[in-house]
Amino acid sequence: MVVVIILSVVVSVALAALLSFASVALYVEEDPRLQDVVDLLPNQNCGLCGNPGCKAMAQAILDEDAKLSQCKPGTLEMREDIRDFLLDHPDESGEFVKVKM
Amino acid sequence: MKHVKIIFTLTLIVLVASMMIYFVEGFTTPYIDAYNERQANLAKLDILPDYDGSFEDVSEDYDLENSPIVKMELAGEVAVFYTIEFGGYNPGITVLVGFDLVSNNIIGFRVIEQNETAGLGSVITEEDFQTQFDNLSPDDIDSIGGTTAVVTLGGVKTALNSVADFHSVEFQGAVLETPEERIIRLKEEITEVDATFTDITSDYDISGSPISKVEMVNNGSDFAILYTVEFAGYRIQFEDETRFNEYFVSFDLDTHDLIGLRVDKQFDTAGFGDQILDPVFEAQFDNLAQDAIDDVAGVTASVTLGGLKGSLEDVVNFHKSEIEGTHVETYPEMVERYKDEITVVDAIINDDSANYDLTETMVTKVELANDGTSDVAVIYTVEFVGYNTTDVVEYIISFDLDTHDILGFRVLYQNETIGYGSLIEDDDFYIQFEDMPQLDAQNGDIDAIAGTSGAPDTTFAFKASLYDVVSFHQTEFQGMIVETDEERQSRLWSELFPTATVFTKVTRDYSAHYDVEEFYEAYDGATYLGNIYHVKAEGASYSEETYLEFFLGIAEDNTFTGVKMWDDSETDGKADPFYLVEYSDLYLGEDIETDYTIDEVAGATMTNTALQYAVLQISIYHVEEYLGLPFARPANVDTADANLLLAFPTAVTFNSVYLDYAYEANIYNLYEALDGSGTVIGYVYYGYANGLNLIEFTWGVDLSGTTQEIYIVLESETWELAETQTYTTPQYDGTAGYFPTTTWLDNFEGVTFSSLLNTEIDDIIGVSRTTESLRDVLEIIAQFHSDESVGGAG
Amino acid sequence: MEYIAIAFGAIFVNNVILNQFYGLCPFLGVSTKKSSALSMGMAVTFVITLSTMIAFAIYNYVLVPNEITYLSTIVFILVIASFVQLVEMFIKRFSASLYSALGVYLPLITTNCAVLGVAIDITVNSNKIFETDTPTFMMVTIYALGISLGYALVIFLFSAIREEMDAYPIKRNWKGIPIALITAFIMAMIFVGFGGIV
Amino acid sequence: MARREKTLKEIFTNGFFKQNPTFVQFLGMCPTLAVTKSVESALGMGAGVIFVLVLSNIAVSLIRNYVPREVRIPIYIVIIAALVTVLEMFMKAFVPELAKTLGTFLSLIVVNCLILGRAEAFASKNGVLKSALDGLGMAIGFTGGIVLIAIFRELLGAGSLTIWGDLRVDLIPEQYQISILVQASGAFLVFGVLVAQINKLIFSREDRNEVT
Repeated sequence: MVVVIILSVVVSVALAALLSFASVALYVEEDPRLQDVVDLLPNQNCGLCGNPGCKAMAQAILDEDAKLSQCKPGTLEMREDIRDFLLDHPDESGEFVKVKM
Repeated sequence: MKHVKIIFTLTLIVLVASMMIYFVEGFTTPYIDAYNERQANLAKLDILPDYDGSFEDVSEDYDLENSPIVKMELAGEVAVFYTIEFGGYNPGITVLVGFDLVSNNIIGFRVIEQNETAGLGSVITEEDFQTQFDNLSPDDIDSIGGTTAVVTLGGVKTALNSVADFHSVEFQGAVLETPEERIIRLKEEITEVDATFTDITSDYDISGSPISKVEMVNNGSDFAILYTVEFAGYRIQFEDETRFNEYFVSFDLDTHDLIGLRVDKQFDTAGFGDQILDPVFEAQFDNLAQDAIDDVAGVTASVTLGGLKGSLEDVVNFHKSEIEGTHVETYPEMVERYKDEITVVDAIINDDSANYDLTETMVTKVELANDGTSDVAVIYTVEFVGYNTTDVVEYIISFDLDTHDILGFRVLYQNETIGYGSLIEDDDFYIQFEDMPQLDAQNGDIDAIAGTSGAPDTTFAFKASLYDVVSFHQTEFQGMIVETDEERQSRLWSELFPTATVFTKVTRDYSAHYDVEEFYEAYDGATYLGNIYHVKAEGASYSEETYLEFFLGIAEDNTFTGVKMWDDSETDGKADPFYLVEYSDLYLGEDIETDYTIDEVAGATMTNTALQYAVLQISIYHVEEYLGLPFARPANVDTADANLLLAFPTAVTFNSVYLDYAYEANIYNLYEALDGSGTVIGYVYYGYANGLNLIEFTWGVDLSGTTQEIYIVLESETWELAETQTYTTPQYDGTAGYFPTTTWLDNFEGVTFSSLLNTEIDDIIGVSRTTESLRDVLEIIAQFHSDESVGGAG
Repeated sequence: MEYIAIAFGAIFVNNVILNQFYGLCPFLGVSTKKSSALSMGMAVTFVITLSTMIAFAIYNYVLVPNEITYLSTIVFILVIASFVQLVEMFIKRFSASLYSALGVYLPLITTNCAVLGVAIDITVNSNKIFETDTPTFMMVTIYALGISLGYALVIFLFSAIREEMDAYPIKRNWKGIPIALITAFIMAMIFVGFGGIV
Repeated sequence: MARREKTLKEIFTNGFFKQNPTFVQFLGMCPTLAVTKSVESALGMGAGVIFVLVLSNIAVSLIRNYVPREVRIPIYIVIIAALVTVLEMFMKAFVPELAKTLGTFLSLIVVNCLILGRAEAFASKNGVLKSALDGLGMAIGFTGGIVLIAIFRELLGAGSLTIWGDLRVDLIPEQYQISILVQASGAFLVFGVLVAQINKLIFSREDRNEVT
């Protein structure tokens, strides 16, 4: 009983600490909109869109080399949401992303 | 600050999860353990259904080192369970055996794992084999049976015996005889109780003999000699070392006969080689005369028995020369004695090999035997390789110089399998060679070594060497010119086409025929004379593949110019008549397309029909393939109206109409069936099939194509024999009756030809040669009926 | 010698995809292009090998001594998930090129059954694979390497075939996943052929 | 332009056909191909997934607001893993035979893309009731999918249908069974063919919709 507690605490603290510090120490600035697009995507990382995971798909959308319909699990509403989001959020230089449905 | 939040949430979640798992684990473990334990004790509970206590593993408390036991469990005070592992025909048998602690009897035998041969050794897993162990007393373990797999059974017995011994020592406090006590007991049994044994091996030179120890036996005075002897059994190579069987044998110092023999160690296959441990077998050696060793018997493992006898004979020779002081004949003396025996007593032998070219022959030495006045006989020393390809067999054989027949035969050295090929070195084998006619030796008409099928390889090689020696003798001493193969072939070809000067091979220009090895066109200068076919066709015997090889001449006008036999593998003597010139002349001038039957030739009917059938196939091939013409059909074969009536009961008269239709090999004749007023109401086929033997039948069919009856005119199938024979399995179970009254034939009565062609009548297991061939022919006929639209059918 | 047998067995005989059915989701998804398949293969090899080592260490030195092997699933997956995330951050931070080639696939791998499957096989069901209950560290790593090489090999071959197939007209309802599955069926049958060798 | 909120019924039935995890979203394919040798093991796996998916969706949606982004995935996975381990233990205790047939796939539910997928895509964004319904819908859709495959594989491959333990009906005699379907490689074939036919259904319905 005690061993279980010790083990779980030790492991989780260690990992949590590692992850949180890493997220700071290894912070890399990236397109602020990327995380929002990722949140809009289904996040199942199924890879059926041909990109390795939803984050890669989001990046591809931002780089305009992916069609939203490539995301199989994605629904019509999701595609509309992403398009609406990108229509009102230009990048720093004011450029808008041409979204391909 | 964010870090703390992250660490806190993750740790909290992980903690909650782990605790949840911990409690659930605590709750479910007892159930899981109970299930696993029930699974493990399934076999034990099967033996002790009403025992509900626990099983305690006590393997550590006992020394299981040199016993097949791998696990030992106590079931309270009721029983003890041994898990044992041993080898049967294949290694890796695991068995659970239970002993009752009260009666100390075996109460159960369950096979956990085995990979014996399916159907043979695997029978030990079956219910009725295992029930014989319920409440079996350890003493009659040797009496268990229920399987023909002797080797597996032997393995089970040895394993159970050692477990029983272990059980009796551990639970019944029995004191087992230690190995040392056993050896002394064995020695005393074949000498005298409380005799003293003094080792005198160092006084003798035991090298080269199978003896490993010599002991003087004394009971007040030296009265016997005890030898410890080793010999190679069936198998000497084991995983890491070679092991020899070992036995003690004692000789009485006055009579010098054997007092007794006891086997100490043996490693041969359980159930075979280990029969030499049987006291009944050992009793044969009590007070046995030295030269009576040969007729000891009672062990089926001939290799082990042969090894024991061979070593015993060496011991006797050693005893004779070392103890009795009598002179034992040395090898050179034996050779001299043999040479005298097969020529003239104390003949003068001089080696004449130098003036002969021995390179091409198996003869290694030629010696002339002189009776003082003139050379009387010639002795050949011959070597051939028999079954044991790593060694040779050397023998001497003598020819009388006047009659040129064989005077005698002796084996100088052989290392064939004991009990089989080794029987060539046997006095009763030598007798047949006294005054044997030369031709018998050349043709190999001698009785085989070790019985008809005892040592086929050695016999075959021996006959070949005899043929070689006789032809050598004929050329060197009888001046006969022995024809070489090339000479014989050109002689036979010139007999077929006397005026032919040139033969050109043309086999490749035509599509091949299964039986034709090669075939040539014979020309006299530029004029074409005819063809010579070198044929190798299937022989007559049905037990195994035999062949007939001959040259067939067909002249330009499609007539035979003769059949010249070249070689055959028929049973001895069956094909000899066909080599004679008068047989070949029977074919001379016959038109190859007419129907001809050469009547029986000196009792070789089967070979005769096979040969004729082969010649017929070549004639067809010659006409259809070589000449490209349709082959003339043989004449119809008629049969009595009675047979036709039995096939078509409602008909009255029949007349043959076969000539109006194409020729089909399997159909002898086709008749129209007419009713009283002469109108055609159906047809009857009279045909044959080659089942086990020739089957001839009549088969009626009406205009609508539905069959009437099938009547077997001639047959000699042996379905009764098929029920009991063993060489082809599976046997026939007899359910469909016997041929020709078998119910199987009803499949062909009252059914339409078209239905016969669509459905596959299945064979009957065990007699499929008959059913398969007959069904195929009947289907050919049904097909023929529609193809030829016999009577407008199809 | 025994190592070669383990490696060969892991790559060909009980191939992780075609025979044990681990890691199919990304297998069908990512294998449209040879380049992505290769990167996925490399990423998987990297992750499986390292995570198996960690899992083996934890199992034998922490879980078994304290008889809490029932925690193995949860601990393994926790470690694998965080390890993958960490590696992803690490690569993204230090080499953009490697990240674009390899790192992007890492989040995908956390949900890949193969990683956890292998981890569980070499610890809880180790007697099934190695005939001994206590495989040595070396055997485990060789097995993990073999499994991941098997994964990489199959996914690369598969992507090569699929790329080839795109050039041919395929009925609409067969395009994409169905035809991929049929290709996998044929590959699986071919791999069965390796069965008798080890 | 707020779209009208999905009705509860819609969420629930979403997983059956429109978004069926097995045939449309292609999630959880690892167990799909492995346990569909017999209907019994497919049902067992389905029940396991229902139990885990519903509870995990509920748990995830409960704590969705307190979970910091950096450790989001590990936390979700820990919850799922805990649920699966609990399920495993219950199964080993009370239905040992089924546990044996499912083997490692029982513990592989943890990494089943479906569960983590729904957790991230839906549960982490919606309320408890909706998540539970979505989880249940998806799980039932998934079970339906694998049972359908299992029916084909077992019927054609082994000529029988085992619903539970000895509740088994033998339909096709020995020599007409296509034994490859029951083997590992057969799974790909059956799954591929079924997906193709379902696509045909979907496309034909879509064509009809466009036409009308």
